[in-house]
Amino acid sequence: MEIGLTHYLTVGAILFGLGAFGILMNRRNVIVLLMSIELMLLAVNINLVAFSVFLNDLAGQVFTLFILTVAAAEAAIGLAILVVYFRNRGTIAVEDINMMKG
Amino acid sequence: MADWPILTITTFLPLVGALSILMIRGEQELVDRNAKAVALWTSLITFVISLFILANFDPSNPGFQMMEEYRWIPSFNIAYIKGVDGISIWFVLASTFLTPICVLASWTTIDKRVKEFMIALLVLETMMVGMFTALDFVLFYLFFEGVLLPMFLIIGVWGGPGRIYAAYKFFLYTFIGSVLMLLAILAMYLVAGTMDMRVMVDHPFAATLQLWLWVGFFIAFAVKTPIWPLHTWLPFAHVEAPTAGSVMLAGVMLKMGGYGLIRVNVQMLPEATFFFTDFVFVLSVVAIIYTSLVALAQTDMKKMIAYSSVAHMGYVTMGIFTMTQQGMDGAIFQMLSHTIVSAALFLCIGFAYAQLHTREIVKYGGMAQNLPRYAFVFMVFMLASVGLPGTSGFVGEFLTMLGAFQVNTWVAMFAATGLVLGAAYMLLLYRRLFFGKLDKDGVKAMRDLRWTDTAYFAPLVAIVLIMGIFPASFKDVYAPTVEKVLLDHQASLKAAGLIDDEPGTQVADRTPTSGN
Amino acid sequence: MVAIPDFLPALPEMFLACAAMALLMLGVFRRADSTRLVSWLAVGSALVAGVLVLVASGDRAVTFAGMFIADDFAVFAKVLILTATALTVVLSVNYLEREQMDRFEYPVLMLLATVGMMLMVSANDLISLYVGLELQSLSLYVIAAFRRDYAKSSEAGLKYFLLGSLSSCILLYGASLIYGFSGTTNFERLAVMFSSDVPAATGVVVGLVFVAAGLAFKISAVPFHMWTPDVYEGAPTSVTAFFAVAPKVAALALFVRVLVDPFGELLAQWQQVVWFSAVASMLLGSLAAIQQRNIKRMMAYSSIGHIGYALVGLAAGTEEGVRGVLIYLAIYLAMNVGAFAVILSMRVNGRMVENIDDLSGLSRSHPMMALAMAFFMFSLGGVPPMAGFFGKLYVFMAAIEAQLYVLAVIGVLTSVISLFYYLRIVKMMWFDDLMETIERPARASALVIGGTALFVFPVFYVFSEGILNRAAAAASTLFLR
Amino acid sequence: MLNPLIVEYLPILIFICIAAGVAVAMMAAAYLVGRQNPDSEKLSPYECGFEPFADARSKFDIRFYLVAILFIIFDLEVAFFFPWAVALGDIGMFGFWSMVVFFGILLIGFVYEWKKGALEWE
Amino acid sequence: MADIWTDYGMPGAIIVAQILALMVPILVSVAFLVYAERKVLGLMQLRQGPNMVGPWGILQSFADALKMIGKETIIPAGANRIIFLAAPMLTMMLALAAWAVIPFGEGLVIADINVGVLYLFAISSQGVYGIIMAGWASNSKYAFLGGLRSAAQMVSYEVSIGLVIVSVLLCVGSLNLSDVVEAQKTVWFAIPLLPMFVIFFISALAETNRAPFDLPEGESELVGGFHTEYSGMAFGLFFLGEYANMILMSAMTTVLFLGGWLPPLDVAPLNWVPGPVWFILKICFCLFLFFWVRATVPRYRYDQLMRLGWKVFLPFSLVWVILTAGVLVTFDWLPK
Repeated sequence: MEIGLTHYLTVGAILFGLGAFGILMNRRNVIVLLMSIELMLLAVNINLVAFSVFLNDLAGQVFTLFILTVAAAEAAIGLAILVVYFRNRGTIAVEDINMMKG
Repeated sequence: MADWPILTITTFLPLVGALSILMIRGEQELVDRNAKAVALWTSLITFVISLFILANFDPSNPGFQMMEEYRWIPSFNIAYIKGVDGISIWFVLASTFLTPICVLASWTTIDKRVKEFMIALLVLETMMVGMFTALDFVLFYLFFEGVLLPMFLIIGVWGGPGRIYAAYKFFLYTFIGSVLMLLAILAMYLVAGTMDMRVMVDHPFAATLQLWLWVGFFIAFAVKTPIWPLHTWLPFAHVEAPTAGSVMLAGVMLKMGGYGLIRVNVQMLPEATFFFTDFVFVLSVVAIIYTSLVALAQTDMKKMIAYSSVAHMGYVTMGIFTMTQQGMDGAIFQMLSHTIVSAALFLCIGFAYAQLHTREIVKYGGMAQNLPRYAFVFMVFMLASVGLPGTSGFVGEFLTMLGAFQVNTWVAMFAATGLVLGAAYMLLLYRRLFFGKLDKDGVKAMRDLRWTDTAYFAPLVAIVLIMGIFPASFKDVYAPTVEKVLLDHQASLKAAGLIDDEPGTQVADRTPTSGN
Repeated sequence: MVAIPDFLPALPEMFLACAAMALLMLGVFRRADSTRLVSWLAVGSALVAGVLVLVASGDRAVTFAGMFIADDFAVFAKVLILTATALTVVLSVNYLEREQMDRFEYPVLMLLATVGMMLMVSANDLISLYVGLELQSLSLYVIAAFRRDYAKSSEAGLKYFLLGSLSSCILLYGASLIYGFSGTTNFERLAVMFSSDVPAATGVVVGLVFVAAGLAFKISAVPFHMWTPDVYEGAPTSVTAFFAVAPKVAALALFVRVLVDPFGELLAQWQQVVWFSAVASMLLGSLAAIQQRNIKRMMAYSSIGHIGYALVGLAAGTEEGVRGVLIYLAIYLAMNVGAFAVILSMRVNGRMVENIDDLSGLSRSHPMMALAMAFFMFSLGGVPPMAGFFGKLYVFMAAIEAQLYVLAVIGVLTSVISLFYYLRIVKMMWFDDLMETIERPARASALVIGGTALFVFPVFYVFSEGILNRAAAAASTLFLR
Repeated sequence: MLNPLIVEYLPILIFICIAAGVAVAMMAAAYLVGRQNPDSEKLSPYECGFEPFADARSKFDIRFYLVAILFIIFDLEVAFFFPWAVALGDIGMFGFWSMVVFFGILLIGFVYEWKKGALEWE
Repeated sequence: MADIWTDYGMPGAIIVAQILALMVPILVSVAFLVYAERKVLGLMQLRQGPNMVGPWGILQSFADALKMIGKETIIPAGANRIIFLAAPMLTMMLALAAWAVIPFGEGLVIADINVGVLYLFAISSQGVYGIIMAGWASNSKYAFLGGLRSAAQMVSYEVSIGLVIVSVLLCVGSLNLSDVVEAQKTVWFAIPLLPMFVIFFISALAETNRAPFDLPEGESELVGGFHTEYSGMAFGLFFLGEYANMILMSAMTTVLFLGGWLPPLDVAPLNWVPGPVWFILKICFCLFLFFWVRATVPRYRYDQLMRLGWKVFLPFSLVWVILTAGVLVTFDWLPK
């Protein structure tokens, strides 16, 4: 069986879906949310790289590099905010993020 | 004389006054006194200047005069266009005339935040004058809506106990109405490609579009006029507003609706007007009879006058939509008369309220004995309101009825019932206030009119009588314009094939009988 | 060898980025009490950048291998963004000092976010779009949580971060699909591709939907608005003021550019979505705000509603519509900055208050401030003769012209509904009795309040033609093809 | 025949599998050979002979986070340096100066951290 | 069937054979490395070192290995079983896996991939996971803190290592390790990039948690560091992993700076010696340096360690990278 573009896209879509579900379903821990977000970003990267290879065009891989970098910065900032939050609230449970209604 | 922009000056002079009041700083008492003085002088000067408008006005010319036109937003064909014609000139004068009176009437009754009050009053004047002189739709709309803001504050800040509800109701009713007007304006702009109202008048809009536009404008003006059943904000606003607010509201703001109906609905949308005539008649008649009955049942005298205003405005709408010279002449005359009379009646009530702090009719009684001058003044206005010949009220009601008779006898019949009812409640009110036993301590302690009060009552009495005795001196100013409006109206109806153009049928009936 | 790109079109961005870094160094080397200095320098550099933007305006320049575009549209949006930044930094100075959060990073982060926003509006490629967007977002996440010792602030930051990065992911996923099915990330090439007769691949349309959803998140259009009230409430007020204007302007401008420029030919595909979002935003914005007691929350819903109005112009999909959006944004900026300047001045006994009730009787203690706030509220409600009216006028005009009558009617009706809560503030200030006296606003805030109030009412009239022409020129650059 | 990419990387995959296999085998061998006889004292965590108190995975110094965050950032910058270093011959002067700008920004971030004391441990 | 055999089976079998041929010696040499270290340390400190098991104690390590296999594997109460056991295995596996791309001679490499440097860098970065997993899973304060310290230390020096590698790559223009070696035909990079070489070696010490940076397991403060709770073969795997890593780092040093399999000078007697021999000799030299440092340098304090990593090595290597690039660009010495 030749592994084609569809397979990569399917993997990407599944990962993206998992990430999205992780965000929507997870009620436990903010760290898991951060991980879900990373998962989604990686799914995007898989898509881009697969497209890039199949289109024989480098833009997709360049895009991936940018995403990787930004994702790192994002993770750094996310963790920092999470730490600040934890120091204020003493918890990182998702259901406790409810000081403001809505 | 003609080369200085007199309309702009009249419009914005009060605003300048308001700004200078804004600048006043210092001791509370001093500030209040200065604010009042500045407001009075500004409004008086404005009035004097507005008299020049009248002096320069050529009644025989039915078009717009004293035009001012400046580029403003050319990319949308929005311009600063001002001008007066026979229809609007009296309303400009009414605005400038009533403002100093309001300042005087508030001289002692307004004791908190005098500075702000005077500012609001002057801004209100600017907006009103601006609205009556605007000939660009955007400008018109801006001033039309701009009236709301100072009035909202006047009712809300200086009003009675229920002022907040009243202010909200007033604001939202009028605003809802006018946003529909905004949509209609936009639609007209997109068809006609300009905001110039003079162009709009001549622009033939498609018949179906006219119906929609007409409805949009009508709702806006009907709220403002007010026309039953959109009048419900009015009693609240009147009751809660301070005297000056009521005066401005009844005196000028209600006329914006009538003015708009003539200027926009009749002049610009003739076919739709033709289509909706009967509908308006029904509304007018219901307004006249229903609100008169409601007025009869009131125990609060301000509310009673407020309902009577709605009834009187019923004559106005009826008169306008008769599309006859008499009817429309009468409608405009009725509006002017109502301006003076209702303003005066509110001032009278304000005078009483300032002393007894109640508007319940039963709390008064027998005032004719200890307040003879007050009783006399009140009587003059009461009779004018009833429509006694020799007072201003008579001419307006008579002419509108005359017009209505030519078009639809039934309408006239019902409207006449309203006259009787009107006489009933006004006389009843007068009897309960001024006759009977003087047995209430509060009433006994009341003081009669002083010269300061007379300063604003006297000109009102004079005008009521002049209008009643020499109606032509007022009517002649606008009659030629009305004539042209009607001719244009019939011409467009003919062009649309809605009426026959053979003489001797409907048109012949409506041919103006008197130009003078 | 790689050809050296033309740097000139991106000069303002580069200047601002350098300024931000220089200020960072300045702040960190001066150590103590450098906030005030850095803030004012930040304002200055924003203004200089604004001048640079204006000087370079007029021509349409594409550089950095087609990644970056400087056209009139970008110029218009950038001027707005820079104005918003400058004004909010001015407003922040005193607030930060009083709240003991005066750290010099704050203005620097604002500048960095501004650079990101400028990149966003100048993006001509999905990659530069993403980079600009993230530079903006990352800075904003941090300043949302800038008040480290305050649970609400950090919660706001966390929430904003989580949902913001989720939206970035969604956007990226869409971008990857667009790239994959069209073979390019460049806006111009995308536009050329869609203008041919070949129908767009389904994948591209799906990608477009994802991208639009991601961007809708950033502008907080319904149904992607959930974060807005919480973040507005929790973030430090000066940050909320910034959030309410600059990022909104940038994200909306970006939204407009993406939909109109590369995907203009797919109007049929996205018009319905925008239509729905506009209606939902207007409705939710006006209805949900009514029951709010916290003024920042109320302003959040208000801004959701205003985005709805701006989207009305976009839904028209015409040049007039875009022009309307731009004018709307300009006016929106003034009135929101002004309103937030007043909110920032709401201090009683040395602490911030955020309840609407605390404005009670403001007209007694600070009549001018109350007057200005009334101006802003009426303007936000779209009551003539305030400038806010004109914003709505132009978008509704465009909507009617595009025959979106229902949208226009819903728009005016919701603006009436929204008046309920705007009027309530006016009522509080003018009709109610004085509860607690709010302290005098700082001089800088007072100047901003006064300036924006004047703009909202009379000054706008003088400049409206100029703004209109600028906006028209800006809109037309998007419709060159 | 196989995809050249796979030919190139297959040995690595096999290598990793075998390495993992070796590790598992050694662990398993220990289990099979050694006598397992746990008791609660044996299993309790080492705490210098005291009963363990509080949670072992308690809060710890924020600076560890800081290091982790700094590492993420810098490691990614390094990741950018890699392709640049390899391709510098092709991109020449412009490539060099681009990286100098990048480096400058990095340096500013670094100086900022330094001055803010993010790199201090005592 | 025959096709499958020729297409897949045969090459696969060859690969497996190659791998085993590499892995077994490594494991054995790890055993001897431990012995060698103890001997060298002993000699430097004027003592005997192991001398009881086998001749000159040469079988000491095997005895230790037997002991470890025989010991009980204790998993502390409250520990996360799977992670606790996975951690040492991961460490061991990574230490071995990296060898897949190391070229022992010209063409003597199992996978000659063109991103060899990246692979190496990636695999060695993973090492931190084993440690952090061990520290976290043990449910012990000492292990936890030790693990954190270890992880922080490793990542800190990782950055410098990355930059050092970048400076080498600038001179090579390829990510292939064989190319890296070939590029040193004229001169070993240890000479022009001497400071980088020093930094790399010191960072390698820190990466492998070796003295003087062995404070994660500084007995006086943290008992055994992240492997406090480990016993038996689980501990043995960490132990083996650490030494395998040492050899790996030495191999990296050799490839990157010491010319890999190349003889010191391309002259007659020297280039008769086969490349792999040179390679192994150079590794041994590096390993000797490891021992030497351990024997002579006192342990760093943690703040000193972090300071060295972040405030000295990082800025220095950053600047050096730019300088190298600048020089190369200016004089157009860049490899094309």
